[in-house]
Amino acid sequence: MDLKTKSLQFGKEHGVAVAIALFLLIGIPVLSSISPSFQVNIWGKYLCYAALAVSLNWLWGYTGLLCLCQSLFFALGGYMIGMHLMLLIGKLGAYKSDLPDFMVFLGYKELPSFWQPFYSFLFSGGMVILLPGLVAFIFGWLAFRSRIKGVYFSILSQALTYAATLLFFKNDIVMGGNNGFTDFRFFLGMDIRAKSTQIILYEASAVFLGLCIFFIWWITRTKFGMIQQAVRDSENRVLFSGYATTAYKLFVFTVSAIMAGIAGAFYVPQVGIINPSEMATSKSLDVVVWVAVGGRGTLYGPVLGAILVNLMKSYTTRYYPDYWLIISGAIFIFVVLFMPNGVVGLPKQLGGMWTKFNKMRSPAEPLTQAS
Amino acid sequence: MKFAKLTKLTAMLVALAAPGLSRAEDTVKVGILHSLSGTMAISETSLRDILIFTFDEINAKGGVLGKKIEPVVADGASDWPLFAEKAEQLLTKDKVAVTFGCWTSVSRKSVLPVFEKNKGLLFYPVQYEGEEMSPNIFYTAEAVNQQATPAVDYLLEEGFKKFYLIGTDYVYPQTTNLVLLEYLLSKGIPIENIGGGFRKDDKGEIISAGKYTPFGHTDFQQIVAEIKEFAAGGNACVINTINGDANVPFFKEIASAGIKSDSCPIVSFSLSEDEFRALPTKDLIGHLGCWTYFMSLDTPANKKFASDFQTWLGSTSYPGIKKENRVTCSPMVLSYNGVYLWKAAVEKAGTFEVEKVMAALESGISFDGPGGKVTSQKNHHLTKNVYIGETLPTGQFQVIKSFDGVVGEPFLKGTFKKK
Amino acid sequence: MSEPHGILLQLESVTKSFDGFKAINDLTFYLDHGEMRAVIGPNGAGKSTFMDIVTGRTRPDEGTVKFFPTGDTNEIDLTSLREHEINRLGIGRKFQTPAVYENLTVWNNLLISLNRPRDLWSTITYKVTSEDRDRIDEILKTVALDDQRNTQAGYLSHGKKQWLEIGMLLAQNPKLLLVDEPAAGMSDAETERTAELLLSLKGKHSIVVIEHDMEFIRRLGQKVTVLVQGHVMKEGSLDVVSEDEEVRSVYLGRKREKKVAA
Amino acid sequence: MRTFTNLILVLGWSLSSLQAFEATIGSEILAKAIVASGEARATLLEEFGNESSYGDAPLVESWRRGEIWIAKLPDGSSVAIAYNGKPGTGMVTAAKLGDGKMVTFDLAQASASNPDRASRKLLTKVGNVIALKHPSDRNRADAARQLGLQADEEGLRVLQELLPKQTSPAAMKGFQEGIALAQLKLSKGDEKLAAVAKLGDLASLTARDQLKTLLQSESAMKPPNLALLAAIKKSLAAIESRQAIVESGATLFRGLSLGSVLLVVAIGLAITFGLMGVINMAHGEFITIGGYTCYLVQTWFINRYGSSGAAFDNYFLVSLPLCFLTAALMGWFIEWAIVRHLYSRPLESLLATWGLSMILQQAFRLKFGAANVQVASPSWLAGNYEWLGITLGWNRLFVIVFALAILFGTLLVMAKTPVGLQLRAVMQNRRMAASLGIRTARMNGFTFAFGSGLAGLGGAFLSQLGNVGPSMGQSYIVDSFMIVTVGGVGNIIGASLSALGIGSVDQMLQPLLGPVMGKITTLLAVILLLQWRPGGIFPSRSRSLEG
Repeated sequence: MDLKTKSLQFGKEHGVAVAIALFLLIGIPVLSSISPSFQVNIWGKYLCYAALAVSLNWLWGYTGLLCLCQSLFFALGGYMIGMHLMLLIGKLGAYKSDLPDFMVFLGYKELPSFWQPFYSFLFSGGMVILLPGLVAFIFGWLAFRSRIKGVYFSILSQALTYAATLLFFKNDIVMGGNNGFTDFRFFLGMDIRAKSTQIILYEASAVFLGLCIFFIWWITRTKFGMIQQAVRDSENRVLFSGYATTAYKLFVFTVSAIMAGIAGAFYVPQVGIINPSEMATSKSLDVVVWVAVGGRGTLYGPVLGAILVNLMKSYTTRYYPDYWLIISGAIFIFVVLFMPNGVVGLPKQLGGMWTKFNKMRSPAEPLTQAS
Repeated sequence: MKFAKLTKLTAMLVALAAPGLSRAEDTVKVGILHSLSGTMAISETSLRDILIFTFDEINAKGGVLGKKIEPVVADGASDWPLFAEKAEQLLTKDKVAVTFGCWTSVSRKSVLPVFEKNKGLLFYPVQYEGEEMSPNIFYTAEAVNQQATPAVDYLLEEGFKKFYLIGTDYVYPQTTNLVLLEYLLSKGIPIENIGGGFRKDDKGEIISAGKYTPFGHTDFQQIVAEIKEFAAGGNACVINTINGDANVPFFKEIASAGIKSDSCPIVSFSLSEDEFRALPTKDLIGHLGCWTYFMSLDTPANKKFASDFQTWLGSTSYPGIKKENRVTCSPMVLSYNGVYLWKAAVEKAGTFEVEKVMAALESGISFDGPGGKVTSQKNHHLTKNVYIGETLPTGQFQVIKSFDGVVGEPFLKGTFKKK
Repeated sequence: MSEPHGILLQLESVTKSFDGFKAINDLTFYLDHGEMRAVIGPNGAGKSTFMDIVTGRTRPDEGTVKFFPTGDTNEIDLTSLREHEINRLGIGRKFQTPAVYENLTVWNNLLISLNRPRDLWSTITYKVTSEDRDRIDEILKTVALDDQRNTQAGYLSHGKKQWLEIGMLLAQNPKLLLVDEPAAGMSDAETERTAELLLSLKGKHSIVVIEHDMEFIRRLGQKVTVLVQGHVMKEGSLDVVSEDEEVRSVYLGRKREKKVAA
Repeated sequence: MRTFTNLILVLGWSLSSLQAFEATIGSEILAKAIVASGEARATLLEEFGNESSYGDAPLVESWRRGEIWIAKLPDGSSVAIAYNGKPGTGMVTAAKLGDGKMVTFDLAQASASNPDRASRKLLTKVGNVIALKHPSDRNRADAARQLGLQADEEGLRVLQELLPKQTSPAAMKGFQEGIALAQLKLSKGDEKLAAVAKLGDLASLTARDQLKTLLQSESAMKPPNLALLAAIKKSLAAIESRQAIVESGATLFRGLSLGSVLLVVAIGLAITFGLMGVINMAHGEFITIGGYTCYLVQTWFINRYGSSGAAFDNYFLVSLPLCFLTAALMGWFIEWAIVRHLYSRPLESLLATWGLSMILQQAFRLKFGAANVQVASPSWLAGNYEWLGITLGWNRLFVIVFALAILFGTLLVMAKTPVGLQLRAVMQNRRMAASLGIRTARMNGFTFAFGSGLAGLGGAFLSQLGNVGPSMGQSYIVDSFMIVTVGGVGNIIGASLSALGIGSVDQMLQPLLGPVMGKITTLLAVILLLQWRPGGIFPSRSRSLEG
């Protein structure tokens, strides 16, 4: 009878999770070293998406804030590390210039001053945390302060994402415009295209994902975590219990943005490109869909959802290119209508249906016997 | 029990991640990497169609080096990281001999490292900004000097003195206008006769020109009013690098503002016959286009190509191919040319090995395509004919000038100096 | 510890209008330390708006709202404070529709409501103490939810949710309790139990109860304030008030008719 | 069987595709020119220029539009025919252009003729001379300006000859401008000075470039003609200041027009989202349904009546109710199948409708192809009206008028009809309405269908302004939600004011910041506005706790 009453016990659920985690941590790299055609970076991409989904789930599933700018934070983190990677290309670009290629053909003679510090990995890494955090803090402060919530918060965050996408498409801001950043060569002194580097990046993403899950597991067990859920259930009640809900929401929003930003920073070196379409509003909606499919408000649901949906996308775009939008659209509708707890909640849901079915069947049995 | 579950799960994941595909001996796998869904499907689907058509045509004649082409189609889904993922799959899993694909520059930029890393070969068919030359990509596309500069030459010849530059805000229009700014200045056009606005660097020096709109822009009232004012004194023309969908509202606004091609022609670089199908063509008679192929070209090669394609459309059972109202356009023909150039290069090299095929291409191979003769160059671009056409009410172009054998030159910026 | 005396809550000449409609019109209201007061009035009389103003949910256009938690000398202007700050001063509010955290257990509902440091950091580092445990147990007994301490609040019956909410208020240990229609939707037995519950709190807390149910008001047997069109029409015991012709015509009369019609 | 088809074809011809033109001297020469080519055609066109009258203008226009065909007769000669139908086969009898003799030929042997650029250039000049006698003041004035720009002695003489015959101020102004423009180039000394001053007085935008060039060349002269320089500067200043006034007026109109477009696309959402609380991410696809319905109706009309003419022009009016109905039916179905399960979970309706949006987009792609389809404007929506120098497109004016009509129509339905009353009751309190005997399920379906139908109507209008394609609705989805939110959810008048406001702000910012930054600034401004008024401009109030 304490804080842990509702928390997850280390039971079956965690057992399966640990097994999957071990597979992801060890199995995938082993597979990739056995089979030369195995793409470890694709799995790295899935894990980054999973971390992104986890961050949104914390916000939406546990706190009830459906944010449609998670992809913005993800991309911002990616852009910050991307700037560093661009500078590391050095003279290997098409123009053999110290400047990134896109600056050369846009007519820049020297590196703009705001690019200078990105030669430092530490600075770039710091910006990965700082920029998404700052954007989230300012936007969140404005929105929560004036009590914008629910649907309005979603729509407003969508507008923010849209505005940011338009901004990053502009070449004038010297962030690569539509082409974004590509053709990375090195990362922390390693050849970014080498398999060994990819495995290291993959492992790092896996560890980061694990940390995210652990963090959420831990914080939902604290009183803070309960207040968070209380905000979701009845925000005014929390407010009238003396908690400054604005601060709580702002904290969750900012930390979740930072989490998404870091996920983006792991993502970019693995997929090799970051451009504004990565932050488009439709990408944000995709994240929401992953969480819903996996099971929102659950610890592992978002991870499962992100991986399943993206595996499905990889698969269907290959074999049913004309139909994958229809297939995935239908799955989302099905999940929303019939699987409110997502894939993770499926066993329980099926169990419940089985019981119901049995209950319905049992009184009927004597009848059939009689006939 | 638990272990069994785990192995099952592992097996499932592996099966999903690495669908094993068997390879038959008498075929050669060739990749097609285009967006068949998402926003870019609008343009790229027809390239998939033409490629399948070309493969069928070649297979009917015995294939390449005695092997039938087996297409492996991957959908990039207008998602750039997905393009890289698909490229990697094509190269490492399917082990395709060559890939034909990409439309947008960003998709090409996304797959470029993948092709370089895996030593693959990509044929890129769509007009682009240049400023790139990867050892693993062959650009059948129009370079800026195979579209923009010939068009401007024509307009100068026709006596136009004012140029309004407008485009979508991305790298192709930006670079094209950058080059055109230099080019126009070098031809003695005063800077105040170039419309659309300028971008300056920190020191106030002009580094680029043009008016830019977001992707999918829908409201061109303001811009068209500006053009109308710009053109009020006569002798003005518009150079349009607006991309895709946004051309429709632009031209509808142009039509409703009463800007006629007689007084102020618009020359477009991203509008082919394919896109013209969505435009109010009757109001746009006489505006100009510049490509290395027009469907209306009156040559035996083109007539045969067009009729073969229509016949094939009627008979093909390939899923998802639209059969009615099809047209052919430059990116389609450049894809078609690419396949034949690759075939010739393979036959010359006697092998499918990428390095040797590339060497054969670099040595200069010619093909008489629907748009005239094309020859591969050492710099991975093509020498080809450039045509300037004016639009007819039918949505076709009527060729009014042609430049034969224009050498593709990807690096143009900084090459034009004011006299 | 000597209990402070005198005025606890003071509203003077308060006016609030929405789009021209005066929900509260020149309202003046005093409540003493330890006093229990029932507020009645027809629909739209401004009862809920009155509570909104006291709890900071709505800011008045005119007038003063003051709170004297320790005695007459130390006055606090409530109009400049936000909801959670007002709550921390010791003003708890129960809403018309029960607002409990449906996905948390009864026990956790109370735990969150306990009067403990409410800043971010404290909630993250918070550990349950035996003192808190005892306090919660005590409240569980008071609101008769001892058996359901591990039930998710969403599964409670309507009446029990009301009690849980009252329990949550008690957990805050407020000086002033604002209770909005506590008996709404309750069975007779539940209503009776609720009245007893409120009466048992009298003296420890100052209480304002809004209620439509006259039986309930009668059972409470406290001073009654009649609110009509955002203005206090009459104050006094229920008997005195219900004798008043004016009150009868605008309020009780109509109420009767409605009951008959229903 | 074969003859039967041919018969129908001939009927089709005689019904719709053949046009008659006045047989004039001009038309006879032009008919010859069309059939000829190269030098011969150029000579004939010159001759046409001398002999033609205003009555030949429609014929010239038809040729420009590719509606004149060249047919090969069985005897091997070629004749010009006016025809705007499709290519085909079969023997056809038609009147020859020029002398009007009936000729019979095989349709397979006929093809559309188009003037080449050289011919068009000649025709433009001819056209301008012809247009000096056009019945419309505006066309005459435009032609006069164009002739003035081309500036030769001959043109100047014609203009001066015709000036006294002009009665309307607009035409007079055009002719004066034309004359002054020609004099600016042709004359010297005091006459030139007078022309400069005259152009300043007329605030002639057409002359701005000429004056600027003149200013440059005159400044370089040694010694400079100071009086002329001063006059040029004064005239240029006058032109600029007039242009500034015109521009601000035009910006207002453009704001109004963009606002109307936004209102037309958002008003459906104001009902489904604003009143019903359904976050319908597939709203854009209902717009698309409207667009495609319009396209289908147009295709049907083209097949039946040809691609121009009075009958064809009616297609848009016919398609309007159909667009509404198709989208409404679809909306009804979607409400029944998906939305009604999600009334208590608004955020999840977002997800389900997002899935629906994906499905619909791909379905459009599979049905109509990935490319945009062509929807032509009926002739009464083409072109523009000029008022005090501001160009008002007919299609834009029409959208403004129709936006108002839709707005008032909707308000009327909501306020005055029993259905509207029930609808509002259901939206305010579902359970109460149900207990009063209103069939809430049916009302929900009706409301959603109504909102969807309005979105379909929006699609019909967008087809006149922009593209019709699988993702046409997507461009408006963010804007639509912003408009409804800013206006205050549940408030239709609020939504229309916010559409108007957002449209105007966007148009005002565009000249200053460019289209991209203008749009970004508008979005950020909206976000900040909602800080100040979280419930929108006209918030709706709720008494429940979590309202």
